Amino acid sequence: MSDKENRLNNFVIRLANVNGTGSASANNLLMKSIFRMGIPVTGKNYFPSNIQGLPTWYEIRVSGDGYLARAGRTDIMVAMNAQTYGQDLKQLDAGGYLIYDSSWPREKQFTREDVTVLGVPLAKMCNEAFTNPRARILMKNMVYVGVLSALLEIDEKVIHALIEEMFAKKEKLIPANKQAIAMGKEYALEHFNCPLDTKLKALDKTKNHIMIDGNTASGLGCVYAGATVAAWYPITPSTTVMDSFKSFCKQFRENPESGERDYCIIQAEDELAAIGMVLGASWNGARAFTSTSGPGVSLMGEFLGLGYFAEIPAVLIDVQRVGPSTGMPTRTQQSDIMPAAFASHGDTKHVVLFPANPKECFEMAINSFDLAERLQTPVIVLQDLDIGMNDWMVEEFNWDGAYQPDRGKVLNEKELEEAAAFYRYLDIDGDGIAARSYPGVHKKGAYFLRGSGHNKFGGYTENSDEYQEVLDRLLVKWETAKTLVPKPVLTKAKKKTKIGLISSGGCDYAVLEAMDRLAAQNIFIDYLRVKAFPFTQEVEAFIESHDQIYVVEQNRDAQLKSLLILETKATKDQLISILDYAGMPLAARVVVSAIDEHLAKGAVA
Amino acid sequence: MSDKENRLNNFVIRLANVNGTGSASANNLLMKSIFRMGIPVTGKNYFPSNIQGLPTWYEIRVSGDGYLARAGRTDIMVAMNAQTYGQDLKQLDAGGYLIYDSSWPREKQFTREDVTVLGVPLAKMCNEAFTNPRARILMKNMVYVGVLSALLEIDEKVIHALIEEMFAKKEKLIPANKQAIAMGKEYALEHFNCPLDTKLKALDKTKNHIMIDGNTASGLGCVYAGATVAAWYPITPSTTVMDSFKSFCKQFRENPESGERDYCIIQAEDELAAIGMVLGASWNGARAFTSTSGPGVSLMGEFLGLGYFAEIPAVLIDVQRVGPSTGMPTRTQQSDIMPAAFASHGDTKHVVLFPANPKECFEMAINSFDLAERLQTPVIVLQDLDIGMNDWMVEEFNWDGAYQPDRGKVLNEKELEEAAAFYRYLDIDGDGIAARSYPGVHKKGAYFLRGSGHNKFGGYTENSDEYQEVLDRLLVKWETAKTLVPKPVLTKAKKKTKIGLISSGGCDYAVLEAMDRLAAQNIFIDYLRVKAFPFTQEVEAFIESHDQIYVVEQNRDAQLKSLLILETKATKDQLISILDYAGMPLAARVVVSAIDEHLAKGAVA
Amino acid sequence: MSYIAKPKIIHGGLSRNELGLTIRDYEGGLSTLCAGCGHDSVTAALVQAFFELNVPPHMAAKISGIGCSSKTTAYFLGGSHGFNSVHGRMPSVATGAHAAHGGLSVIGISGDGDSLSIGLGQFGHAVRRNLDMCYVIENNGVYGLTKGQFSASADKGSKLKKGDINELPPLDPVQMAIVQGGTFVARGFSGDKEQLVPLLKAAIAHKGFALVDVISPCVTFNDHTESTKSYAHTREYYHQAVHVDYVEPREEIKQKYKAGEAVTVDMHDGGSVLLRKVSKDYDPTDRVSALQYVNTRASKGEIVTGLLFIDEDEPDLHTINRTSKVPLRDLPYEQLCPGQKGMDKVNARYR
Amino acid sequence: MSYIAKPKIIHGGLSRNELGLTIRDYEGGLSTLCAGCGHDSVTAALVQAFFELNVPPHMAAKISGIGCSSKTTAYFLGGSHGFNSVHGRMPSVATGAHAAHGGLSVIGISGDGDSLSIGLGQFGHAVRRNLDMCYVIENNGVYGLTKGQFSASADKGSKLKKGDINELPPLDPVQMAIVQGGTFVARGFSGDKEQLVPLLKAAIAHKGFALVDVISPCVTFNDHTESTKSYAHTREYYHQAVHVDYVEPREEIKQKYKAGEAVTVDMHDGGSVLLRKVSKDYDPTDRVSALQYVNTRASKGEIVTGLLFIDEDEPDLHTINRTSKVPLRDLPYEQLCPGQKGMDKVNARYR
Ligand SMILES: Cc1ncc(C[n+]2csc(CCOP(=O)(O)OP(=O)(O)O)c2C)c(N)n1
Ligand SMILES: Cc1ncc(C[n+]2csc(CCOP(=O)(O)OP(=O)(O)O)c2C)c(N)n1
Ligand code: SF4
Ligand code: SF4
Ligand SMILES: [Mg+2]
Ligand SMILES: [Mg+2]
Repeated sequence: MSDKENRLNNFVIRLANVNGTGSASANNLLMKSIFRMGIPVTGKNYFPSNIQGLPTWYEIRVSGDGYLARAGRTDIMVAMNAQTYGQDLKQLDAGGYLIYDSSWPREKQFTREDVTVLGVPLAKMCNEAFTNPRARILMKNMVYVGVLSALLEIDEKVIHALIEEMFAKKEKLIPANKQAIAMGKEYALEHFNCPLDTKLKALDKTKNHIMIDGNTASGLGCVYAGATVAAWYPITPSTTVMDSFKSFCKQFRENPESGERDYCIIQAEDELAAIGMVLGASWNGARAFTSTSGPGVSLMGEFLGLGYFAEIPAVLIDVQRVGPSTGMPTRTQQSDIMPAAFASHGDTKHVVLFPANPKECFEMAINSFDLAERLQTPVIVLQDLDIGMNDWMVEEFNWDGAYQPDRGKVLNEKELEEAAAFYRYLDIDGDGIAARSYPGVHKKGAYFLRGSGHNKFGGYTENSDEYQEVLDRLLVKWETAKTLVPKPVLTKAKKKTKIGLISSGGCDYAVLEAMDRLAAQNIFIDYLRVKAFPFTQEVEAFIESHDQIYVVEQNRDAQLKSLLILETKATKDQLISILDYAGMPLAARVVVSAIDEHLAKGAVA
Repeated sequence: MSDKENRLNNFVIRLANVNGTGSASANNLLMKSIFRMGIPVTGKNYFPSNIQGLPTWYEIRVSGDGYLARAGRTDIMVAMNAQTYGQDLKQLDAGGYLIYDSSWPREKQFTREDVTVLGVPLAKMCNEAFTNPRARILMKNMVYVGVLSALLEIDEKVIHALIEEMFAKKEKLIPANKQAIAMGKEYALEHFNCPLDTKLKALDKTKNHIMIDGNTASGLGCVYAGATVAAWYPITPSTTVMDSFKSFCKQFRENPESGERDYCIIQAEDELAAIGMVLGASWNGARAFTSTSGPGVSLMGEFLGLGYFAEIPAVLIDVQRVGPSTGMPTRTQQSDIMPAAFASHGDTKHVVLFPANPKECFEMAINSFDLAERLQTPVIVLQDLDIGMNDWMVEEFNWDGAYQPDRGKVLNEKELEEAAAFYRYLDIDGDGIAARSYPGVHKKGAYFLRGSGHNKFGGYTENSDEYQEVLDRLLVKWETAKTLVPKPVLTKAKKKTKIGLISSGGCDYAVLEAMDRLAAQNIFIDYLRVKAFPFTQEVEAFIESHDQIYVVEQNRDAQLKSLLILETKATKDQLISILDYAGMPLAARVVVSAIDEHLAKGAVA
Repeated sequence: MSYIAKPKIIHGGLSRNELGLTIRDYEGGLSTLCAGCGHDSVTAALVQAFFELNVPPHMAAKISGIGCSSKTTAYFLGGSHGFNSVHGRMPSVATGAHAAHGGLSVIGISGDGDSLSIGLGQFGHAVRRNLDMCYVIENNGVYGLTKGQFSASADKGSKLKKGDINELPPLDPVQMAIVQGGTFVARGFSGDKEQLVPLLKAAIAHKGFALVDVISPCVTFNDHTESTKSYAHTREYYHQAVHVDYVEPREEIKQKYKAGEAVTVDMHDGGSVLLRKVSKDYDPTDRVSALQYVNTRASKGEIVTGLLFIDEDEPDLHTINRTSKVPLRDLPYEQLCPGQKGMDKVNARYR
Repeated sequence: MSYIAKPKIIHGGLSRNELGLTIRDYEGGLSTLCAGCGHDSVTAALVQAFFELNVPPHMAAKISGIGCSSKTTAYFLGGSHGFNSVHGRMPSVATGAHAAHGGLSVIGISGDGDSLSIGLGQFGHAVRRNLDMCYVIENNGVYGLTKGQFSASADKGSKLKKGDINELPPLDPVQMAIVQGGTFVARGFSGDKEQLVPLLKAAIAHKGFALVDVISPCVTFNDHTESTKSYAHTREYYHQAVHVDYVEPREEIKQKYKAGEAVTVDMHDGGSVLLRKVSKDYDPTDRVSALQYVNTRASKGEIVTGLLFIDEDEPDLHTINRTSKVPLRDLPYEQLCPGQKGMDKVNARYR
C-alpha cells in the first residue's frame, strides 16, 4: 500500500465506465501519455462479457520503479458509472481521490470521510460545448482526461501529439478532442489544487520500449514464424490473436499489384473444424495454427489426440479465461494447464508453452512452430487473458535475420528419390522422431496416416507388440522434447537460499515485485519461471537444490504444481501452493502475504 | 504355466477363426457347456475392428480353482484361419494340442515337434454332409466343438440342451447342429486317443452363477436404477450397453396392451448431442445416461464441464478401448482414467467409478445415478472393454426390494410452495450441495441455469468474490463425494505385511490370482481395489499403513497412480507402477513377475 | 441503453389473460443488450405470445446456446426455468428436456452463429426428429457477442463496417428445414411485431418442430448501409408471402375469405392457423411448392416471410417413440423397476 | 471374402494412360470389407476414374473420416498420401490440406453416418465454402462399422433385420448441397459403374465442391427385402435423370444431340461435361429447377441419379481468398517473413 510520501510516479488510477460509451480510447490516451513521458505504466481493461451498457473498468498503474503487475489498490477513482458508484467509492484506498460527474447530485449514502472527492460537471460541460448527442457522450471521457492532465501534470504536448495520431484518418475530430481536454484542464486548474500529491514526473524509462498486448504480439509472431494457414472460430479473449495475424498479413503478405495473398485465414464453423483444418494443412506441409480459449480446447480434444498419435504438427494458442464451462470470458485465469497438457482420451501428453509477457508471446509463437514441426506433435501456447488482452510495456521487437524455421525431419524430393524405402513411423536415429513426407512431392513419399493402431512401418495393426512399440516411442520423443523446449528463467535471490518459488506465465510481474518486497523483509527466495511443459533439466536441478518451493498459479486446483509433481522428481512436501483464481490478475501482495503467513506458521510449528 | 499333471479342469483353449464365419455361437456353446458342467470358465473374444474376413480369436480358460483372468498361455489351439496359422501354431505352449482342418495339406514350414497336431478334415466332412453352402461354412464350427467334446469329455446332454435353447426359435436347425457335433465326436473317438490328459471333469462350482458380460449388466443396471432417458451414439465397445438397455426396456418397460413405453432412447447424431440430451433430461428431472468410449469422452468435454459447474446430474458409461485417438477399438485398456477425472477445461473434477466385473457393472450403474443426483454432477463409469464385452461368471443377480433411488435434494411442489424463497446455488447445510427444482413443478421453483459465472443465488455474476464462493463450494461437495462413493475392497494377505497393492477395474481377476501365486512364493501383499474416484478415507488409511505399494493398471502413463499421488497423502516413492497396456487383458504372470523382479532388485540394492 | 429499469408495478389497467396473469408476469430480467438490438423486440414478441396463449410461465422451459440472442432467455418468462447451455448445442439440451417431460412448452432461442455455424448439425437433427418445440433463430448475419464477424447466414456481397466482404453464399435455415423434413417453417422480422406475434403463437402451438427464423438486426455491428441484415435492407426486400393468424381453441374464425385465398390448418392444441397467401402459385401445406417458392424468391434477393410451410400431421419424437402419457420423469420408481421377478427372468437367460 | 489377394503382376496387355501408367498403378491395399459390399465397387470406379483422368497418383490426396466407407481410402491410389482422420471431420481436414496446397486433387471419402450424422455441420460448411474437392458419400443408410444402426439417410419405413423401423425422414445430401450453395451435385449407384465413373471424373475435374452421393449397399446389415438401400430396391426405384459424359480437354465432342437434349458445360481443367437429360422440365444448370426436380421425385420415392446440378462459375475457396499461385506450403520463408524492416514499422505503431 502506498502512503502519501511515495505517490510520485507511483499510483493507480481506476476508471469506472459503462461499456459502449467510447471510454476505451480516452483511457488509452491517458495511459499512453504517461508512457510517452518516460514513466513505466500498464493499462488493464476489466470489461464485461457484453457489448453495451454494462460496467467496465480501466486500471492504470504508474510505477516509476517499473512494477507492472496489478497493484491491488486504487489511488484515483474516476467514477463515471452510476450503477457501480457505491462499489467504486468503496474500492478507493484511504487518502485517495474520487473524480465524479457532478452534473447531478450524488446520493447521500455514497460518501466517505477518508478520501477527497472532486466533482466535475462533465455532462453539463459537454452538453453546453457540443451539439451532436454522440459527441456529448464521447467527449465526457476526453474531459476527464483533461481534468487528470491538470491534477497529475501530464505533458500537454504529449497529449496533443497522441490525439493527432489517433485521429490521423479523421482529422476533423482533432479540434473537438483537444477542446475537451482543455475544458477539463481549465476546470481542474480553476477548482482544484493542482497538481495533487499523487502525480507524474517525466522520466527516461520507456525509451526503446513499446506498449503492446500479448495477442497482437502472438499474431505478429505467427507471421514471422512463416505460418500461412490459420483456421479459427471467434471466442473471447482469443479473437484478437487472429485479428492481429490478419492485419499483419494484410500489411506484409499481400502483393500490392496482384492482390495475391501469401496466407489463407479460414473462419471455421467451430473449433472442431478449426483444429481439423490445422491438422490437414500441417499434414500437407504448411505452418498452420488456430487460436481459441478454454471451451474451444475442450472441443478440440479428439483431434489433439489424433495429432499426438498420428504425429502431426499443430499450433494452438489458448488465451485462457476463467473456467470451468463458459465461466467468466473476460476475466483471467490459468486453469487450462492440465486440460491442455493431457487433452484427449487415452495416454496423451502435449507440449505446452507459457508466455509471460507480449514479448514472449511473440517469441513463443515462433518457438511453437519450430517445436511442433521438429517434434511432429501439437504444441499449445497457454496465454493468460491478462497478458493477451492488456497493454504491456516491453522492449522493442528486434528481428534476428539469421533465423530459419526448423521444419523438422521432412524428406524432400531428392531424398525420397534416393531412399531405398520410406517408412513414416520408423525412428532411425533414436530421438523418437521419424521422418515425414508431404503429399505431392514424390511417389515414394506416399504413406497412409491414421489414428487407429499402426506399426512403425505405417501399416494398420491390431497387434499388441507393434502397437506398443509405437506408443513407447512417443515417450522417447517426449524425452527429446525436454531438450528442445524453452528453458526456464531463473531469478536468483540476493542471498543464497534453500527456498524457491516456481511460477509461470502472467504471474511473472507480480512474483518479481513480490520477490523485491520480500527481500526488503529479508526473505530471500530463488525464483524459477517455467516456460514450457515438459520440464527441462534446469527445472529438475532447481527442485533438487531447494528444500521448499512455493508454486504460484492462478487456478483452484494447483494445476502447475500437479504437473511438477507428476513429471519431475519433486516430492509432494517440497511444493507449497499459492493459489489465486478469482479472475483478477495476480497482485504482488497476494504472494507476499501468503509467504509471510506460511513462514510465520513454520516458525511457530 | 501348467504342466501335464494339473491340466484337469485347468487349461486354455484358443480358437482362431475368421470373423463373419459364424464361429461365435459355436465357441459360445463350447464355453457354456463347460460352465454347465459346474466348472469355472471364462470366454474372451479378440475380434478385429471390422465386420467380415479378418482374424478373430476366442479364448476359453477353464479353471477348476476359479481363476478367471487371461492366463497368457494356450494349451489347445483350434486353428481355423489359414491367414494366422503360423502365428497360432507359434503361440501354442509346449505340450499343447493343435487342431486344424486337414481337408487340405498343411504347408511344411508350419510344424513343431513339441506339440501334438490333430488334423480333422472339417471342410471335407461338411461338404459331404451338407448341401447348403452357408451351412457348410457354419457347420465346420460345430464339428470342431464335437471333436473337442470327445477330446475333453464334455457332457453330451449339456451340449444338446444348449443347442436346443440356442435354436428354440429356429427348431429346424437343431438336427443338423446335433449331427455336426456327433460327426466331430465320432471322428475324434475313431482317430484320436480320447480323452486327452487336458480334459474336463464335472464340478459343482457354478451353481447360482450366471455368465454375462459387463455391458449387458450395465444396461440392466440402468433399467433397475430407474433411468428413463438414454441418448447415445454408436461406438465400439460400448454399443452393447445401449443394446442391453433397449432389450431390457422392451422386456420390462412396455405396456403390453397400449404399447406405451416407459423409456425413451434417442440415437443422437454424435456424442456432443448425446451428452447434451442427458444434461437436458437430467435438468428436467429424469434419470438419464449415455454410453460411449474414449473418442466420445473427448467430444463430451465441453458439456461435462457445464455439468460440473452448473451442477447437473449425468451418468456416462465409458467402455474403455485402446487409445490414443481411434487406437484399437476392439482391444482393452484403462487409459481414460485421467481424461475422465479431469474432463473439460478449467478447474473440473469428476466422480469416476471402476467396476471390476459384470456384477459391479450392474451395481455401479445404479450407484452412478444415486451419486449423480445426490451430488448434482456428472458421474463417469469407467468400464474396461475386457469386462464390458466378454462373458464372465458371476453370482446370480438378486434384487433388494427395499432399494429406493436417491434423487438428491429436489424440492417438490409443497416444499416450494412453503419456501420463503428458493435459491438454486445456496448451500444451507454445509455439505456443498444446494437444492434444485424441476421445471413445471411450481412457479417459485423457476431458476436460470448457466455455465457462465453465477453467484450462490443463481444470478449472473462477473464479480470475483461471488464467483469464487461458488467454485470453492464445489470443493466442499468434493469432500462430500468422498463419503458417498463406493468404498474400496480390501483383500488382506494371510500374513501381516507392509507391502500393498492398489488396482482397479478389470485388473482385479489377474491381481487376485497373482496374490495367490505370490503367497505361494511366500510373498505377502495386501491388496486394495479402489472402486471410485475421489478416494475415500479407506484408501488413505491403506496408504498410510503400507510402506510400499504397487499400483497395477492398464495404461502407459500410470494414470491411476497419478490420481493417487495428486489426491491422497501417498508419497511418490511409496507407489510403484506396474503397467501393462498393449491391449490384452492383464494376466497374473505379468503382476507376479513384475513384483518378483522389483523385490529381487530391492534385495540386491 | 436498455438497462434502465422498467417499473415492475402492475398498473390497474393492465389486462389479464385467462390465467389471471398480466403481461408483466411474462417478462423477465432486464436486458443487457445494446439499445435498439433486434433481439429485444423478439423478446417482447415472445412475452406477448406466451401471455396471449395463456401458458402458465412455470410450464415453459427456455433453452438457449451462447450469443447475444441466447442471452435473451433471461429477459422473458422470469417465472420459467431457463437453461443457457453451451454454444451451438441448444437443440440437444432441448431434446433431452423434452424427452424427460413432453408436457412442457419448450422454447429454444438461438442465433445464426449458434445454429448455422457451430450448431448446424444439431439444428438439422432436431428438425429431422420433429422435436416438439418452438425454435427461434435471432438472425443478424453476424456474431454479435464476439464483436461482429460474419456468420453463415451472411449474404453474398454483404460488407462489414471494417470493410470485409462476404463472398460465400448464405445458409438459409428456412430452406434447410424444409429439405430436412421440418414440419413448421416460418420467417419473421423483429421490426414487424404484428406479424411476429401470431407466428410465434402458431409455432408454440404446433406439435412438432417449429422453426421461426427472425431477421433481427444487430445495431452495433451489422446495421449499416452495406449490410443486408440491416433494418433498412430488410424493410426494403421484405416480402410477406403468407399472413398468419393463430386462432385460439375456443375462438371462432371470424373473417371469411374466398376459396384459394386462405387455408385453415387445425393444430393439435385444438386451435387453428389461418393462412392468407399473397401469391397464388404457392401452397404452404405442400413441401415441394413451399421449397420452390422460397428458393426462387431467395435467388432474387427477396426476404420471404410468413408461415412458409406447415404439416401438422407428422408424428413428433414422443409419438414415434410411443412414450407413456405420464411424463417419463414423473413415473413412479415402482413402475420402472422390474424387481426380483424381472431378475429371475434375467438370471434364467444367462444361466 | 475380399482379402484374397489379386496378383499385382502387370499383364502385358494392360493398357496405359498418358502417364504410361496402368490401372494397377491406381489400385491400393487389399480391401477388408465384406464380400459384395457396395463400397468396393466405388473403390473400383475411383481407380478407373483417376486412371482415365491421367492424375499422377502422388498428386492426389485421399482424406476420409471413420467407417467402412472411410476405410476405403486405403484400397485405391496406393501411391497417394492418405489421411484417415476422425469420425465426421473429414471436411475440415480436407479444407486445411487444400488450403496448404491447392494444386493437389483432393478426394474425400465419407459415409452417410460420417457425413450426415456427426459430420452434418462440417459437410454443410465445406459445401458453402465451395472447397475444391471431390466429396464422395458411400451411402448405405446404416452405420456399417458399428454393426448396422440406422443412419440419418435411412428412409422412412425402412426396416432393420432386427426389426426396428425407421420413422424419421431421411436427410438427403443432394438436396442439402443444392440448398447450401453446392456447385456440383451428383448421385450415383455403386451397382452402376458405367454411370459412376464419368460422374466421378467430372467431379474430380470440377473446380469447387463436387458432391457425389453414391448409393452403396451394405450387404451385411442393409441389403434385405425391407431395406430401401438394398441393391434390389435401388435398382427398382433408380432413375437416371441426367446422363453425363466427361470429355477430356483434348478430346472432341463426337456425338451430336438435338437442341434441348444435351448441354455442354466447360470445366476449368479445359475438359467439358456433356449432360443428356431424360426429363425436359428440368435444367441441371439452374439451381431452382434442379432443386425442384430432385425434391419432387424424392417425395415420390424415386432415387434420382446423375449430375443433378452444376455451376462451374462460382469461385472456390482459393479464388475468394485470392491465394498466391504458388501453393502456400511451397512459398519460401524469405517471402513470408517481413524481417527487420517490418519490425521497424510495428515498433513505430506501438510506441
Ligand atoms: C465453444 C465456443 N466457441 C466460441 C464461443 C464464443 N462465442 C460466443 S457467442 C458466439 C457467436 C454468437 O453469434 P450468434 O449465435 O449469431 O449470436 P448473436 O450474438 O449474433 O446474437 C461465439 C462465437 C463460445 N462461447 N463457445
Ligand atoms: C467420435 C466417434 N464416435 C463414434 C465412432 C464409432 N463409429 C465408427 S464408424 C461409425 C459409423 C459409420 O457409418 P458410416 O459413416 O455410414 O460408414 P459405413 O460403415 O456405413 O460405411 C461410428 C458411429 C467413432 N469412431 N468415433
Ligand atoms: S452486439 Fe448486436 S446482437 Fe449483440 S446486443 Fe448489441 S446489437 Fe444486439
Ligand atoms: S458391414 Fe456393410 S458397409 Fe461394412 S464392409 Fe460389410 S457390407 Fe460394407
Ligand atoms: Mg448472430
Ligand atoms: Mg453408412
